[in-house]
Amino acid sequence: MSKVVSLAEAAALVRDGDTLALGGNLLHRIPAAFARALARAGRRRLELVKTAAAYDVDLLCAAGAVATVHAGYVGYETHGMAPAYRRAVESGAVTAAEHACTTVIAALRAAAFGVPFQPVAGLDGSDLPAARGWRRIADPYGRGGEVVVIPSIRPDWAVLHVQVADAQGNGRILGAPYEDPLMARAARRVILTAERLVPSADLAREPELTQVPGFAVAAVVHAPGGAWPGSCHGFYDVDAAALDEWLRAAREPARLAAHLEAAR
Amino acid sequence: MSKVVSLAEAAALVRDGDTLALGGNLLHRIPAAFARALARAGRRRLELVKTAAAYDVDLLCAAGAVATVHAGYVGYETHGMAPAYRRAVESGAVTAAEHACTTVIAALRAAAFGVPFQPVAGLDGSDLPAARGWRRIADPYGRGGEVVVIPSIRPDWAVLHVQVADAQGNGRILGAPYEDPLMARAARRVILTAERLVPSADLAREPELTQVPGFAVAAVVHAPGGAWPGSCHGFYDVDAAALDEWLRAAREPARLAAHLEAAR
Amino acid sequence: MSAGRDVPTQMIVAMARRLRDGETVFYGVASPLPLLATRLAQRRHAPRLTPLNIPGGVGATPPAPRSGSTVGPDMLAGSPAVFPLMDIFDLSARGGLDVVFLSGVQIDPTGAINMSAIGDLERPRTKLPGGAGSACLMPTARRVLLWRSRHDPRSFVERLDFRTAAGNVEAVVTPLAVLARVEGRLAVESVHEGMTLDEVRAATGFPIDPVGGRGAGVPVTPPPTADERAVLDDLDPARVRDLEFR
Amino acid sequence: MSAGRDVPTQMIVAMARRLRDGETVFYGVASPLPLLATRLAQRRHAPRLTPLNIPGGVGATPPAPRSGSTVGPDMLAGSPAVFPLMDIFDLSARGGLDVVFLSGVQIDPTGAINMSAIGDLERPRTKLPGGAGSACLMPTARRVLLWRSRHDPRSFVERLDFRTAAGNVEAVVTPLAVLARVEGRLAVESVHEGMTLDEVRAATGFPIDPVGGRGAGVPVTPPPTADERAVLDDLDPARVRDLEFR
Repeated sequence: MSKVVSLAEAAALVRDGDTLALGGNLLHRIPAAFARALARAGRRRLELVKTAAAYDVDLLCAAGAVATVHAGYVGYETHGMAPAYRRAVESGAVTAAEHACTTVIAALRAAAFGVPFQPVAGLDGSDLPAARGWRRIADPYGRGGEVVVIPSIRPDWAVLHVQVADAQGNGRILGAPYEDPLMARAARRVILTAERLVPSADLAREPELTQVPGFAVAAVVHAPGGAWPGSCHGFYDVDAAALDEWLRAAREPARLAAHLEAAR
Repeated sequence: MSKVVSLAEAAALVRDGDTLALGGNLLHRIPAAFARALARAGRRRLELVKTAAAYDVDLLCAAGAVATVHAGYVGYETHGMAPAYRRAVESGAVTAAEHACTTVIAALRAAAFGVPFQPVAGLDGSDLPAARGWRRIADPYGRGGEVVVIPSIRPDWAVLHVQVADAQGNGRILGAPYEDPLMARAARRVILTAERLVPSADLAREPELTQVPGFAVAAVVHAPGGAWPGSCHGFYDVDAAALDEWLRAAREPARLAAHLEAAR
Repeated sequence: MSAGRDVPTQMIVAMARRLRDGETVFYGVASPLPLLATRLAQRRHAPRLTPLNIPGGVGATPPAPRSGSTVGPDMLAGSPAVFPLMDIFDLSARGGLDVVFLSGVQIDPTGAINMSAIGDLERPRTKLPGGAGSACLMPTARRVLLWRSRHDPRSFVERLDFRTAAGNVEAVVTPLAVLARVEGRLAVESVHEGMTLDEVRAATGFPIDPVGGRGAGVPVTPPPTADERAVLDDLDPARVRDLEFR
Repeated sequence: MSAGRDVPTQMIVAMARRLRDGETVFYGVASPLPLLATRLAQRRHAPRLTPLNIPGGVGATPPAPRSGSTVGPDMLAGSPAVFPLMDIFDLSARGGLDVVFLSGVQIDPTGAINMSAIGDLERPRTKLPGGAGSACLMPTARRVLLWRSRHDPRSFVERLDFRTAAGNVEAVVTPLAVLARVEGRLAVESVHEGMTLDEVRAATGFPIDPVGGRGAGVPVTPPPTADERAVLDDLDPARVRDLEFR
């Protein structure tokens, strides 16, 4: 009944062309080790979905694994743009399916709710709806005006790095949940990487903290340090030196292999 | 800065004709003491919103406080129908705005998301959409067929009984959340009744368990036993004898005053 | 209640046997029988069953609830997670719920149910409690298992006063029989020990045939085994399962 | 950096002063300046301010983040609740967010921003990081406060390459000045100490007038007081506020 597998076994579940929602946010509680495993496995043509991304999306772009990125923000905050992502988009190798973070959430909500589209407030004055072909629908109850509706995005996988999980895939997130609980619901299947594996009975003592129920989870990987070089709340902070090193490597495609090797 | 007031003061915030979302479910973690306070205050023409209700809605119907009930279920499970609610609906004194629990949630989601309507899956073959005037909308992206959209319900108040709160209105729910967190977001303002008041610093030790943020809360009432005769997870179970007594009282309008008096 | 005609036990056993290992299965309000059916299945043939309930229990192991409520705090017993009602509805809506147990005050020949009103919905002769989540669950869950603690012509009717919900009904378990839905219409799959097809027909407010067709025979529902009885007695020593039949 | 021309401190102070006690205020990614502005306001005139951030801090008291990230675990410091990004967007969507701090790589005369691309969106000359939540927040939040760590004609442009977001902009705080939106168009509300209106005009890629009109005078932004400086030095001893200006 255990769903625990190795990182490489979990990565092998993903097929070329799959759509992946990646948990965490920017450099925080991201499925970094899993992204590296996908890069090592040579996955291609992935569609990535995330509100605000940094290392994981950038690394997969550097590895040539990506066809499309659906995101509201890709960058390293005050450390600047994502070099590999930017290069891939500007060269045409990767399509930036520009979203607002809000519309990524709306698209995932539609999938989680089992409906074809999700109305979202705002977007007035933005060029995004026209650029993305998002439609407006009049309120059939005549109380509001028109509202933009976002088509659902149903990822094949949600890949989430959590602090604690059991072998059945029940996952506990401490601190910021970001969009992980929604991703776990919107996606067809879930892959968890976890800092710690514990017996289910430990989770049952505070079940309110388990945001990912095990029945939707296909694989659990024991991956201490799985968010490195990012942070993991309650476990470790961003590795600033490693991040600087990566940002240099991301500018030079030839250095990717060394980065993947060093990160083992 | 404290928002702590008496039960009567909190009840006085509600005006005749207001729409109230009532937290909890059936006989569990319901705002029962607050419902009695509204009955004592003589509120009239309230609109009540809840997925599955028992004592709170029944009591307010007995008190003549209710115009409309938007609910998916009103009853006492194996103990049978809600006597006062049933009498009020059958006499025409109260309008049963029949919902599915799902469509109550959809209506509250629309309000929480700031959109005029919320698509919901299902309802095929049901007479509910026609009876309620719910419209179907074609998927403008041509991927699905039609989907029913539910108009938003934005309650004036969410009234929630929680286990733990601080004086600023941050509320912690233990065990089943039911629809309380959604209600706290869908409503314009929130009234909390709480088994225990604690310093904010206590909540800050496990902020993940605080589902109601204080800034939306207008009033906090220290109300130990506030869900009686219902249960409150971690505090007390259903008072079966008191429930039987109430179910007899609910059949005889003259006995309401005695029930309200006995419940002080 | 003799051992040979322990209706609640027979019904629970018939419900439990339809559950398959590894499935997700939801029961809602007023559902001691489905709760016990899931517990029985977990203890016997379906250890990896994931029962879900309103408070959010995920594969929980709640006791038979003496209060009769399947919505209370005890439903979380042993649960490693809280996955509450909203999440369950969404799960069904996106095609991820295998089984839902539902009941109906009226049930029609197609398995559609009325839980809303006798008479007119707006001004009912008798207001019923409402269908809870059924209107959305019945069309979206993979398999709908209905149960009804009475089998009489007022419950099984040709025409519903109001069609609260309709959808993917697989079977209806009653005190007399198991009805299966075949080509969109209920038929008698089996009669419980001691019952006859004629008795079932007399108790049903619409014409009903055996699954095999008008002239076909009807098997007897396999009665509870000694082990099933023993497990149920262990799970429900106070016989909460009798509550619906009082 | 002399005390008389401490640009980050001047900008933070100008941002903080616009916050009113009791408001809800959100800052997103890459926002050390807004974070410090909310902390400064909390410590001085707005003790009941409720800053919200992406990880879910509610009235939290995070340290100045040495990493420069305003999305990390430290943002929850002291928070009694977790109210994460999705909830914040919804809060704004339903009219409950008082203030949002946002930035733009390009800002046009109406306060609309481009965070998406220089050149064509589909095949950009320069891909920008994206507008995060701004396209939905700018039209729905009550008051939008923009800041930009550069004030030059490439940042303040007559026409955006792409209009990522537009909406309820109240003011733009820059290294040179505070611009206010008056009748839909940016105007100079005040210039920081040592700056002149002509310098602001030369640094702005579109014609811009004082708030009082073309010929009107422009006040000097009140410089940071000794107490404001002291509180900021206490909140940010390592001068994280300089990160954006390197």
